[in-house]
Amino acid sequence: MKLSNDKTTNLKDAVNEFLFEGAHISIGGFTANRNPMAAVHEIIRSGIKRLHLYVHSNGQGVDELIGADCVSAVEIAYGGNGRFAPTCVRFRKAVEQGTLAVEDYTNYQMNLRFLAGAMGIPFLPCHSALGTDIINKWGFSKQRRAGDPRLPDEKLRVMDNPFGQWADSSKVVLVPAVNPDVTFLHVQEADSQGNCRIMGLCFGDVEQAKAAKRLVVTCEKLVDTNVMRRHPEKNQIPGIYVDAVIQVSYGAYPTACYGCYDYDPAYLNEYFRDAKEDSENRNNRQRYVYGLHSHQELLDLIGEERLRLIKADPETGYACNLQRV
Amino acid sequence: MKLSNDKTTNLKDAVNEFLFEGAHISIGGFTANRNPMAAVHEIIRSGIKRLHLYVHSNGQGVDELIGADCVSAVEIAYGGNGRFAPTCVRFRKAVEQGTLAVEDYTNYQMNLRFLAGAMGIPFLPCHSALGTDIINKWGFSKQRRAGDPRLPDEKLRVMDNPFGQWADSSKVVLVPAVNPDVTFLHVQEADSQGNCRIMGLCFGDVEQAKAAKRLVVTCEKLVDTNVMRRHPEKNQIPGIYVDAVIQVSYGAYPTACYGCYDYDPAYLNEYFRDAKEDSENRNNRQRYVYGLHSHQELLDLIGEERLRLIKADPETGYACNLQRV
Amino acid sequence: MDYTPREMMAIIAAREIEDGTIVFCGTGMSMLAAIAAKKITSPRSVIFFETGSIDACLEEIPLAVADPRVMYGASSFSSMLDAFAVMQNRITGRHVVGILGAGQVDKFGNLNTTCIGAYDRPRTRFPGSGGGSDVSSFVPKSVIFMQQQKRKFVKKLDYLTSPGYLDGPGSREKAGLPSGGPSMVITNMGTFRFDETSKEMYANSIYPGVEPAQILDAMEFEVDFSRARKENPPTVNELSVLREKCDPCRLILGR
Amino acid sequence: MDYTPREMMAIIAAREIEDGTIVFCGTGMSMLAAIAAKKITSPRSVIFFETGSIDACLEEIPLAVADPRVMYGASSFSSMLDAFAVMQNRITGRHVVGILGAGQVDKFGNLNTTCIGAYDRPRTRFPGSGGGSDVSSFVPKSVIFMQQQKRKFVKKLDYLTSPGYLDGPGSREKAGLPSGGPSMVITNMGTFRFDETSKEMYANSIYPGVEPAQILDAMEFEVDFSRARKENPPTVNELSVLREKCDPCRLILGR
Repeated sequence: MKLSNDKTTNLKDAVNEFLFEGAHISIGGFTANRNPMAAVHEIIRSGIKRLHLYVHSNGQGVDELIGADCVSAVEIAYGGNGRFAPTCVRFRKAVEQGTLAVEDYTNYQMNLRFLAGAMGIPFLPCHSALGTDIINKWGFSKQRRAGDPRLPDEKLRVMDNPFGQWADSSKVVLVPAVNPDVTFLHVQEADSQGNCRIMGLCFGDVEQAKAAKRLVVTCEKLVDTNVMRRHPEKNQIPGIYVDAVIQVSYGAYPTACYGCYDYDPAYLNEYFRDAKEDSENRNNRQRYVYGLHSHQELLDLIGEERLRLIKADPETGYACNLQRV
Repeated sequence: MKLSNDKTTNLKDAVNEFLFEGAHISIGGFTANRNPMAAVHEIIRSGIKRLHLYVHSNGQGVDELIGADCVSAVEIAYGGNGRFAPTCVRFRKAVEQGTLAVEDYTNYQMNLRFLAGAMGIPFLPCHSALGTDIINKWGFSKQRRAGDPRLPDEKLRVMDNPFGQWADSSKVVLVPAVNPDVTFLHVQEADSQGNCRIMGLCFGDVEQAKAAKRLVVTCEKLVDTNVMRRHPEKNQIPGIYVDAVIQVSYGAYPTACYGCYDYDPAYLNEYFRDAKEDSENRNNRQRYVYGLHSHQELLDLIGEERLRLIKADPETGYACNLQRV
Repeated sequence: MDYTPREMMAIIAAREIEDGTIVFCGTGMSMLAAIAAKKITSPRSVIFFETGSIDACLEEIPLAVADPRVMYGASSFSSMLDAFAVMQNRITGRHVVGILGAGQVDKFGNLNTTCIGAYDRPRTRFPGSGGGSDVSSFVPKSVIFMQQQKRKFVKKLDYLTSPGYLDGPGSREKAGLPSGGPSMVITNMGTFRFDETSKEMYANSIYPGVEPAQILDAMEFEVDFSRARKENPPTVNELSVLREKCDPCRLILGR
Repeated sequence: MDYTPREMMAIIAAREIEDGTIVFCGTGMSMLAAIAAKKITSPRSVIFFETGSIDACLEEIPLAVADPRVMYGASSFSSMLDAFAVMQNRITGRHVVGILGAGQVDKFGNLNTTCIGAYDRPRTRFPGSGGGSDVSSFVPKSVIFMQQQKRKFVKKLDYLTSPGYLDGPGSREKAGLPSGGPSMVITNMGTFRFDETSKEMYANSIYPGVEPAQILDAMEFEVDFSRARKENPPTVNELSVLREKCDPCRLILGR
């Protein structure tokens, strides 16, 4: 958090200022929607590695970070990208090859963990996954946890309802809070104080924002604060939580940004094909990330014609009749 | 909850269908804002008594219910009405005279209790009021609790953090869930399926709505569902939670309804004066509740001139320069 | 009228969804089945996604539960937390039916969507629970889509991601879960239900042209076939709505 | 320039609020002090209410934290739950200062806003905690408004609603609360602070024309006066902003 009237900066500076080797981070969005892809690509270019990633179902961004070998551990609920990747390919390979430590939670549990972090409490209770291996099998051993102050001592705990059978419940699972060192989000609109407006579904972004020690936000449009204040109810993330605001057009591309543009099936399908082979995956990353200096260069490479195809229809918020196979 | 495309009804029928002697209820709003006053008056007229009330800071509606002797117990955080009543007068008298059982929580705790009910879990943790009498002094004894299946066995519980010092916390207070038999809310707009749109702050209304076994909503305007669906992000309460929808113009009067009308200082100040004397309080209730058959009759009695004075300015949402002393 | 196994599966699932229920679904077949139910058998059902969209238009078929296509014309948006709370809530949750898929299923309807092999070094990694384990933990009824293959109908799951009836009668309650569980497993060859007493899977129906032996060959464990009936094929109306109204581009149905 | 005790109190509280802090306030004097701070000493402070409104215009003075006047021109609306979470959150919470009033205060800055007499049958019932106990539990610093009266500065609270330093050094931490506590008590006669070591209240300043004995007469417990200085009266600028910009109708300042 930061209190300042001008938090605008650029992505390179923000990544350099707030991210560090071994940082625990989270990214916003869900599968092929509103991932902070400009930030993800800048993180990859920064060369900062050994990240510990907290995600629920964040899809494309997660897989590109893992593919670029930025991530050494991930706490996750769903490593897929909808129909574009039933299982994210680089995620899958990294787990199967033992190069990525993974610990599984349910989607609700991961969101509760962010919420607990946002609320400033050590845990939240739920009934998810009682009796399953999500409770029994841990990705990080008790020993590893004991030696790492940034991990809670236990993955989760099952507890008898301390209020007897109150609320028709006999047991709960307690999931520990997550407070990422940095969260990266992409939103449609923000002002220079950091007030953020998300259009369409927020997914877990608001909780991920508020749980973070540092919050970096990219936005499609930088909007005057007086305009934002005409509709405070639309500004889901108060500026007090935000450290840096960066205007980045198409900042979620190739994932969708409701009301602005759709996902780009061409990019996502090409990524999926390439991801299956190590060398092709490297080439793909060279072509779309390392070989470029900024997100604008990616947009230039993609070209206006493809961006026109994914332009959102103002009524539905997506590109109607987009060729998606 | 109910799944139906037409949940519209009238207040009398809704109160008769869903409310009952001894019911545990909650009402929406906050101090002098968006209390479901039309519903409160209809409840008073219904003669249904011995209600058990869960409120955080709901102000005017609470005091009128207590004044009319409808309430035998209240779990509450704040029994005031802002500058209109530093302590709600009938609430105060009833507690001092021992005719109302009261159990105190913090505002956050009451909201967490509704949230726990909405989430379907038995409790939520917080750090509120550790070391205070809110923890130590109970309004309902252990004995009374043990004999009443509708009360949890304990007011709350203090627990050591089961994750050691994780999230910089050593202890938490667990507050038990609340699931009212009925919640009454007033909102600006709803459709016949029950989808609700609140303008301005929602206070605790959304959690109170979702925690309830039955939910009765009054609205200023009944809006076509297709119009409501153009902006799903504005519809904070999904229709699936709602049992009954009743269109009631000025349904929050004499409390405010953001964007529609302000509170009526004349009514609130008169109420405050009258409330201090038992006989004047009875007269006040006779004048404004028992002597009338409907909320429309109250509006007729108040008259157009006074309603014009509190009409909300479209930009600010309140009546600018309203005489408020 | 000819039809594909996927069409058959979608229609059977749609038939299983009673009118006036809240349908939780994921991507792919489960979403298609929910749409088919709403358009064919259960017009007053409400489709709802863990992403927080309730009762959207779904004019084009979404390719993910976070696809912007789940947002248009919805009655309400909420956070993911609120979406899951609809199911965990004991009042609304009772009206929810979940539609799920998995990599493995056992005879008690428990699902594995996490991995094959050791958890810390799996031979095959799947995406993980997503919201699947949540919905299975919360709601009284779910429908499961599976491919009928021996490696998928297993005696013992490599990883139990989503609870069915766990170890059998009473074990959900013992674990702290509400009663209920899967009501049906739908494959490309037939359907299964679960015995009320033993909670074990039994064959419920067999598709036209399929023999019980073929199904048993494609399972690691035995099931009782004594209650199995011939499945009713899709009607002309069901098929035409499915093809023309639900997935005209055959994004999920395939070619 | 003449001024009333209430004006003095509001100005002193405003001076106590550092620039760039998040100010949590309730109705009445505490709200007026927050507005004065923002308009006089601390333009980059953010006023925020438990009702969920952040950094509103406050063109007219609200008569309740739920007054529609707290909504106009805000940077963001949230639920009450989110509002309290701003303070309980260990990152944002560190930047919050609370402004509170009470019926009783003790020497450790603990507050009673609940009742006088027995809890189950009080002689006088107050409104209760509201968000006061929450903010006192969460944030590192708070400012307390009190009337200087013997029955309000008591040896033992009838009910401890909001935690100050509880029983003294280390007791907040022992109870599970974060460090910090009240920084100042402001009355109509002077101000008090809390000793860093003993956590006990001491006299910090005395208003012009007030004698220490008058203050001691209006307290049940003793306080150290050795560190008490004369308070600086409001400046012309402070007074004019307070009167003209903050509460021109004197709704809180009174006549």
